[in-house]
Amino acid sequence: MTEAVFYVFAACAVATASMCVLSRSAMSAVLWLTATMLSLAALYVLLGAEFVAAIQVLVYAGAVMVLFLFVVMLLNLGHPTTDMRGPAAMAATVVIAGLLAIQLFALWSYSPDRLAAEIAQAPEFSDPASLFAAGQATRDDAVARGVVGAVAAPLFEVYLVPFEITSILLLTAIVGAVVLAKRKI
Amino acid sequence: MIASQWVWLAVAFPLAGFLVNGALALRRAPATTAVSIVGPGVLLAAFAVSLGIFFGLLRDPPHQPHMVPLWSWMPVGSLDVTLAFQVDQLSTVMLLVVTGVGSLIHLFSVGYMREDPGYARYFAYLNLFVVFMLVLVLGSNLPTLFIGWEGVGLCSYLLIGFWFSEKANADAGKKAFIMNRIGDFGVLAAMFLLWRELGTLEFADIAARAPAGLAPGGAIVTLITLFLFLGCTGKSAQIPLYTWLPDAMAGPTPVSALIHAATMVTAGVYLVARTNVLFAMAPLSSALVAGVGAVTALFAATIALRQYDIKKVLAYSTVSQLGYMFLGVGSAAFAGGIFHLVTHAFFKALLFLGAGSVIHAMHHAYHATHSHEDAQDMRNMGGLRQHMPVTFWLMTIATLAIAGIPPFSGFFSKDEILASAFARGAEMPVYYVFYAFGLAAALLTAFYMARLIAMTFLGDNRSGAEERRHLYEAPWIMTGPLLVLGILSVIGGVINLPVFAGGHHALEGWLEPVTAAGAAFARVELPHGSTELALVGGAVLVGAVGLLLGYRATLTRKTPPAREAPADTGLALVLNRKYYVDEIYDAAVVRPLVWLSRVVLWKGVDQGLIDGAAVNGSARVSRGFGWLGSRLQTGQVGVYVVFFLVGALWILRAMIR
Amino acid sequence: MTEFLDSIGYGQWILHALVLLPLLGVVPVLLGPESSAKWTALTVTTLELVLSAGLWWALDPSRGTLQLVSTTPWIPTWGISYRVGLDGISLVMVLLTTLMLPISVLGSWRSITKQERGFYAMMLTLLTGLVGVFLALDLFVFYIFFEVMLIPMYFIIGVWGGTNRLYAAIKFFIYTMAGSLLMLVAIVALVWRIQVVTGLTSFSYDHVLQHAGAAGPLAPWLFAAFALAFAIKVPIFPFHTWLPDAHVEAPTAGSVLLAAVMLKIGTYGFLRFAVPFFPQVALSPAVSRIVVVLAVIGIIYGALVAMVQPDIKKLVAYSSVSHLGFVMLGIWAGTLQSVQGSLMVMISHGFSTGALFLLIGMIYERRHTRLIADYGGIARVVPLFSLIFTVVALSSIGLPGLNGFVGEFLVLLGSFAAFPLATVLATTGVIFAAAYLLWALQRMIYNRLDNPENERLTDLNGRELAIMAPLLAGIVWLGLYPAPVLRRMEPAAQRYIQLTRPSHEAAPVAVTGSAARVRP
Amino acid sequence: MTDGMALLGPALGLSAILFSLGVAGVLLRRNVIVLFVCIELMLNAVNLTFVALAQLHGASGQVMVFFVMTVAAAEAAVGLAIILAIFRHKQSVDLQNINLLRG
Amino acid sequence: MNRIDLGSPLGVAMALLPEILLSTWALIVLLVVSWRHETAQDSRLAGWLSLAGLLVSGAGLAALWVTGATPEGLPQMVALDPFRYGASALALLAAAGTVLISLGYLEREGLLAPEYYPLVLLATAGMMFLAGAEDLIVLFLGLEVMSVAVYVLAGYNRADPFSSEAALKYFLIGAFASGFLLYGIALVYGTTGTTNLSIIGAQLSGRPIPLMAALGLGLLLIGMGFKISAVPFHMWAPDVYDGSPTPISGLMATGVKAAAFAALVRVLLEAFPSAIGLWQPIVAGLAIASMAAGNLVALAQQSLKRMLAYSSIAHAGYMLVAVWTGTHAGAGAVLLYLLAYGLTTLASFGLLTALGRGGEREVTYDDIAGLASPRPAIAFGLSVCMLSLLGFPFTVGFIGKWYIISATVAEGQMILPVILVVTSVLSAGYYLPVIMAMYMRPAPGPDHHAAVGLSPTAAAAIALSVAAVLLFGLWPGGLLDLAGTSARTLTQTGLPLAGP
Repeated sequence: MTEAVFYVFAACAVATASMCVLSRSAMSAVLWLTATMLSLAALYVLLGAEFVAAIQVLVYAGAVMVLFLFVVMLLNLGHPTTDMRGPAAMAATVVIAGLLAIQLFALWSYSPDRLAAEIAQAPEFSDPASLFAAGQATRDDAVARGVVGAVAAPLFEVYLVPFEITSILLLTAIVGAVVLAKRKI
Repeated sequence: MIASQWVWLAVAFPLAGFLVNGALALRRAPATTAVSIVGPGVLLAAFAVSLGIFFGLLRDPPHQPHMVPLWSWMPVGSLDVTLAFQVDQLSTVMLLVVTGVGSLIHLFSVGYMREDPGYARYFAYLNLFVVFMLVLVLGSNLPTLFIGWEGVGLCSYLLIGFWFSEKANADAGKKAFIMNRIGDFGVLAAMFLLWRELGTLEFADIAARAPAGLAPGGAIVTLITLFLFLGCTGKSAQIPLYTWLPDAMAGPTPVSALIHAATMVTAGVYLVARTNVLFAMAPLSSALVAGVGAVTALFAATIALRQYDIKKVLAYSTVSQLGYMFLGVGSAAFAGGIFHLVTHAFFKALLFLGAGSVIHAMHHAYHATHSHEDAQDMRNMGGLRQHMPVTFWLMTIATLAIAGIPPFSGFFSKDEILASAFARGAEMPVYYVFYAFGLAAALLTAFYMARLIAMTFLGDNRSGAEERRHLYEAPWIMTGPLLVLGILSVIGGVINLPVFAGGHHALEGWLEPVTAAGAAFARVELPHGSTELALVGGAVLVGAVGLLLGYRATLTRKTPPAREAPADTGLALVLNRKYYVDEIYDAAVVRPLVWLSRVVLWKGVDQGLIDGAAVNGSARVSRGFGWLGSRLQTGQVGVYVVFFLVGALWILRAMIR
Repeated sequence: MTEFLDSIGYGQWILHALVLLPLLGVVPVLLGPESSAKWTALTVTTLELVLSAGLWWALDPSRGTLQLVSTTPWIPTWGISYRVGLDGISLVMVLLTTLMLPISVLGSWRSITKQERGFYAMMLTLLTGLVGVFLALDLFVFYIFFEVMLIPMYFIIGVWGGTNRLYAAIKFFIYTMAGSLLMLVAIVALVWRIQVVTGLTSFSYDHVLQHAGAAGPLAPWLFAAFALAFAIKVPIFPFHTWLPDAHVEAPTAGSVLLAAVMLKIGTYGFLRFAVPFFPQVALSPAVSRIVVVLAVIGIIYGALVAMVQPDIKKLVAYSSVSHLGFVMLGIWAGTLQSVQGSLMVMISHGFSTGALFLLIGMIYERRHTRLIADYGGIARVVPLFSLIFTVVALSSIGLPGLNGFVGEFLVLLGSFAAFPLATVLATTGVIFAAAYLLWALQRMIYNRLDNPENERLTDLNGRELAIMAPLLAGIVWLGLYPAPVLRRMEPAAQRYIQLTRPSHEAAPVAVTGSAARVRP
Repeated sequence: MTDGMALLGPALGLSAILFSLGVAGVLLRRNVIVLFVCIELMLNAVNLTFVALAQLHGASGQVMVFFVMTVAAAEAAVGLAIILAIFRHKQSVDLQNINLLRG
Repeated sequence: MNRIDLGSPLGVAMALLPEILLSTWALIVLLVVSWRHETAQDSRLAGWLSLAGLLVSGAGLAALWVTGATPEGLPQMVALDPFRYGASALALLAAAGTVLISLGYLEREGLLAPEYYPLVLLATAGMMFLAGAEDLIVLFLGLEVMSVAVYVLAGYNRADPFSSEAALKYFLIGAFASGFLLYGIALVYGTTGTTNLSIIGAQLSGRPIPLMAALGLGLLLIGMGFKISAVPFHMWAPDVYDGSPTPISGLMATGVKAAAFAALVRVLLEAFPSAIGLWQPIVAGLAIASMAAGNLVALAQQSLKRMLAYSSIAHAGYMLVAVWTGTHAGAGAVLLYLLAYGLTTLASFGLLTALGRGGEREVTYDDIAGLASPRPAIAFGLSVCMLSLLGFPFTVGFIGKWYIISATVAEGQMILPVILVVTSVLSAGYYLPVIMAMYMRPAPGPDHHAAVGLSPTAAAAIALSVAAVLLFGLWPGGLLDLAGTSARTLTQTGLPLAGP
């Protein structure tokens, strides 16, 4: 059942992503990407990351993509001409992106068992359940503290430093955006 | 008597003369008187020293040469080249010839060159020449000899190009130097071989070590002697390096007499005699020496037949006579070669100086009438006997001497050489051929000398009516030396009178200690009795016939003056143009070499290949690649991404094994 | 003299003083007025010459080892110290350098008219570099001096040179750098190999020399790198094409120093470093064959190409290629005579070629052309110039009695044992040398005086005579009495042979046994 | 072992495909905004990988997704500001017209 | 020995003292400029304040360094070792130089928005995070902080289409590369379950590298390769350097590059020493390509600014040679070379600002002809810089190259050093013409160089740099020891480094 749902949304994600890449206008590209993000959010739920899925919908699809839309409309790029490159570039794209996909698609073959085997190096002892105890602990934690708590705890404890850095990052981005985009400084 | 230790004085005097005259030459104001005193004076002083040494030696003939070391020149490990003089019988003979004949020629020059603007320079060069010539003959080892050997070449170069404003003269000087250098290459190579094989370059040590250290008749000694002989062909103008000598007549005539007849050109003969042990050990080389000498003697004599320039005739005659000397030393008659060297110095110097005297007179005559005729062309002369009798008679004596008419000096020396060659024929029949060549050359010698005398002094005067009144005998300062040389040409033979003439080969005996080492390997047993007399008779006959023929051939036909003369044709032209050897050398060696250097090596290899293709080419290729890279940088982000991804694909590919 | 030198502690400070003095001299040159720059430079270089003269006595002539060695730690982490010292070979090279500098300064007296301060500052810097190269006994220090010299020379050519000076300067720089950078890698690699074996990281010459065998299988490559650097500097055919350009475009002083001293750094490098470090490689039959063939090609090729040059400076430049070929031949022959001969050629080439360039510079100042065809017959107008030019040319030709002969003779004599055929071929170089120089001599100072511009030439003045006098004296002195110089160098030359011999019998044994070829 | 864990491989594969699609978009498009959109697609693909792996390795993977989102937001702010700036100069956001700098 | 417990908040604060000081200071400066952002004076004030901030941060850094701060147990998030301090110091130095050069430059170019300086500070903070990252997430975030700030700075000259274009290109390709980097982090995390470099190193040691980790490493290299502008990920660099305000080009070539290299070295040596067989060929390939392409294309340039941009690619190649070794010596060489290159490049870009205006894009070789006589000091400085870039003795550039060659040769590798020196020879073909133009060619016109000049602050900064270039070239001993010892503390997991 889970698998079937997964593949449905996976197909959705691929289809919408393809449309995003191939759509004629910037506006539709942004919209298609939003659709992809929503599909991904569904997949996140399937993969046991409910909170991330929520954030994906709220922040990513909801805020960031709106920002994109806003800019697209600001620049009024709704004209019908396509910005697709010519056939040569098309061919190059197919070759390059295809090769890249082939190389990266090798990851398809990963199952938890294989990963465990590779990490533990001794197949007979590679019990994914014991090796990946951290995953199980998180799931238990989610049951105990709720999905937010399970993520929040490490975020503010272990990942305090990166968290603070993100604040600097955002500050930088704000200052930068203001400096660049303001009509008059 | 002056002891041998003072031999350096003989060198020091001319050296001082060179310095003084050189300093005077650099002054703007001419110092004719001072030069006239210093120039010949130092030579006379040197001659006095030489005489002293000679008499010292005469009183007490040494078995070992007296060594006079000056200073250590190139001490490197076991090689210790010392600048040293060696006084022995051979070097003393040469010393006397050089300083003696040199003195006479210096004196003659005072008259001959007095009016030249380069008078001081001339004497400086001449003095320097004597210095080097003495170093050459006195040097106790090959490197010291080589200083002199090259030094005389240098002075010859400077004196040939003395009137350097004429390109032909400067060319001739350069040609002489370079041809000599080719020969010097041989001497150097011989030195290297000797050093490797015997570990010494001292003449005395060579003579002592060679018999044990080298295989007689072996390849190495043959090679050494061949290299040495290459040097001799250069210096003594033998085939194939003879062409510079006729050109060298571009120098002042006394120079021709001193350097290109009496002394320098005989250095090759001296060298062979000095290293006689090596040549005696190498019969093949000796045969080659004799052969080259014989061929040169005949070959040069044929050219001399059709020359009109009086000095050119004498020049080819010199080449020819040098050939005789080599025939002699090549026949193991080392003393005989030296004998002819000495007598030749007398009569050839006399001939040249006489010619100088003639040219001097002709030149003055033409100068007086502002004529631009050639003062050296015999076709413009004729009948000079009336105007310059002293010169005529003295030159006639010399002609008889060179033609081998007894009892003049040349008769004895030439006869001894021919006899030696004939004698060697018993061992190596090829020497009979050489003998025949020598005899033929003797005939031709007599012929062209008679022609010279006849054209110059006899018959009608062709110089022109106006000029005729300006023809005078030379002043005493010039005729005086001529007279002395004339006497020597007559009596020179006494130093080595053969037995049949009542002598006992004095020179040969005198040189015995020097030639002994060689004599151990090759000794000439001169024919005795009837054979000897037959040979002598034949030679004399040949000489006489030649003279007669030459005289008649010249005087029976009318000789037109140079400007009216018809162009030579046929064989005469070939002879007149010296068999076109110069042209052949030019076309076969000089031009190809210059072409090779300029077109192939310089423009092709240097500028084209190395600089163009490799050096600038690599720079250009680099810039080309850079330009290409720059073009790829189109400014289009798409292109950048493509390159980025190509790199990414490569890295990921490397990661998936 | 020796006592006096000892009493002032000469040996302790002299080497440092020689390196530092010119550098310090740069300061007053740059700070002083433009007009006094040359005087300051002359003073400093003359002082340097005077100071260096004492080395002649300070060196113990009986030993071939390095003497007056002084070590100051510099970069201890890498085993680098400022280490200097000298033996007979360095001695004559240093003296040649210090002699040439005041002469070059005097030779630039009138010809350098713009930015004099800069010029003389560069000259002094160059002096430091040159002296440093010959004294350095640490590979790092040597490399640094080797490179640093490029800069002043680059400026001397590029700023004060002829019309095509930019091309020549950059060609000179890049050519030389290409070789030296590879040598840098080789130096590092060699020291690393030695460090692996001995556990000690040290760039000290002695240490490296002692353990150079540690290079093992890398030795051929390392030698190739060293050899390339030096071959370019020498220059050996076919790495020589920078030389004609650099010589032609450089101002007189540049040409003089380039020819008289800088080219010797290449051969010095072979003698001091490349061959003693890797004798098995360097003197192996294959490498020997290559080097000797290239040397002989250089001798003949240089002479032939010199013959057809229309530009007198280029002619002299190519003649350098020819002369340096003798040096290479002598070094590789490895007999005492040939090595000593090589050293003599190095010295006498410095004198003759330096003098030739000075003379060309003098006539160039008057006539502003270097084309042989523009002259002709000037012996009538400038007899003194012509006389000196002739003498110098003859010394370059190798006339016995003048300096050029001694070296060439010894090289050829010594090399004959090892490479008979090559030596015989090389000997033909004496013929070609006569051909090109005499031909040039004839076209320049003899023949007919047919260019009216040449009639106004003035003869050498006092300053110019003063410049030439020491060179002429050297030419004659070295030609007739080189024994003192030969004796100074002999122990060092012998040491070179010892260093290269044990693994390789360079000199054949006597065939006849009559005389010892080479003193052991 | 949850159901999701069994989907590790497919999730990783899907993320690879999406990433490649994003790359393809970058190669294919000229509109700067669309390019940026495609880059966002790449980031999303990576997020999927993080989430898939988080099943095994615990919450840290999810935490990272937050960071990625933050970064994406920051980049979006600055990036869009840059796009605005260039639009002011060129009145276009087509990369074809943005090639003043080259060579 | 100052042991810091990274588990406690106080410990974290201490460990991050320089970064915290700098970020806080950036906030203060931001506050100040929000009040005063009108006149040139305001801009100058912000500049001096920022300089003070850099000094303060430097003091914090020095406090850590001098006390020899080391972590209690395994380092988390940030490293506490001299390698970080060294790299951070380089970033601070680069920023300080940039600020000094900018002081006069901004006024001249009319770029008076004083947010410039806080952005420089924030970028520097990002560099310091990047250089000190002990965790891939910190690395990524530091990189982004730095990048975002530099994107903005590149486009700071809004009136200039070139500047905007530079920002856009930098941003687009930067974000694109970030995707790869992030993917790499994800895969490495997937294999090891952690993002801590030391633990990754421990996890991966002693066994074959799983495919996922290998792919992750590859993607990381791609992402880092972009930042260090290694060929073929370099093509943005010339355009961006060219279009950006010149001091920012200087910052990119020095600070950004230094931080990225420090991070690369740390990642490869701490997290992937056991994968050395995997990444060595790649690094070698990148190095060769960078050296060759950078030098070759630089040969074809007419504009000095672009030439310096391409030469920075070549220098990245040189440093990659040192990275290739995977040894402490190599890391030390990278550190030293970064300093050498940083000093020289900063001075070069600074001098470039003196030569022209309008972004200096049009300063060509012909423009500086004959500069030496009217402006001897500038000509001298630029010559020293060119020689140092060329790697000429008596400059620190030579010491840097020597160190790289030593480190590489010590691994028995000869080919890379040989390529290094051969391509260095090529570089003479474009460095020397600079000197040649200034000293050996006549000026194009009589008053051609009248406008050439430097502000006193820039002059001081450049003079200091040039003096340092020469000084360290003569007495590199202390510097070498510092670089060597700094690099030796790089790995604290106790894992053996690769190499014999």
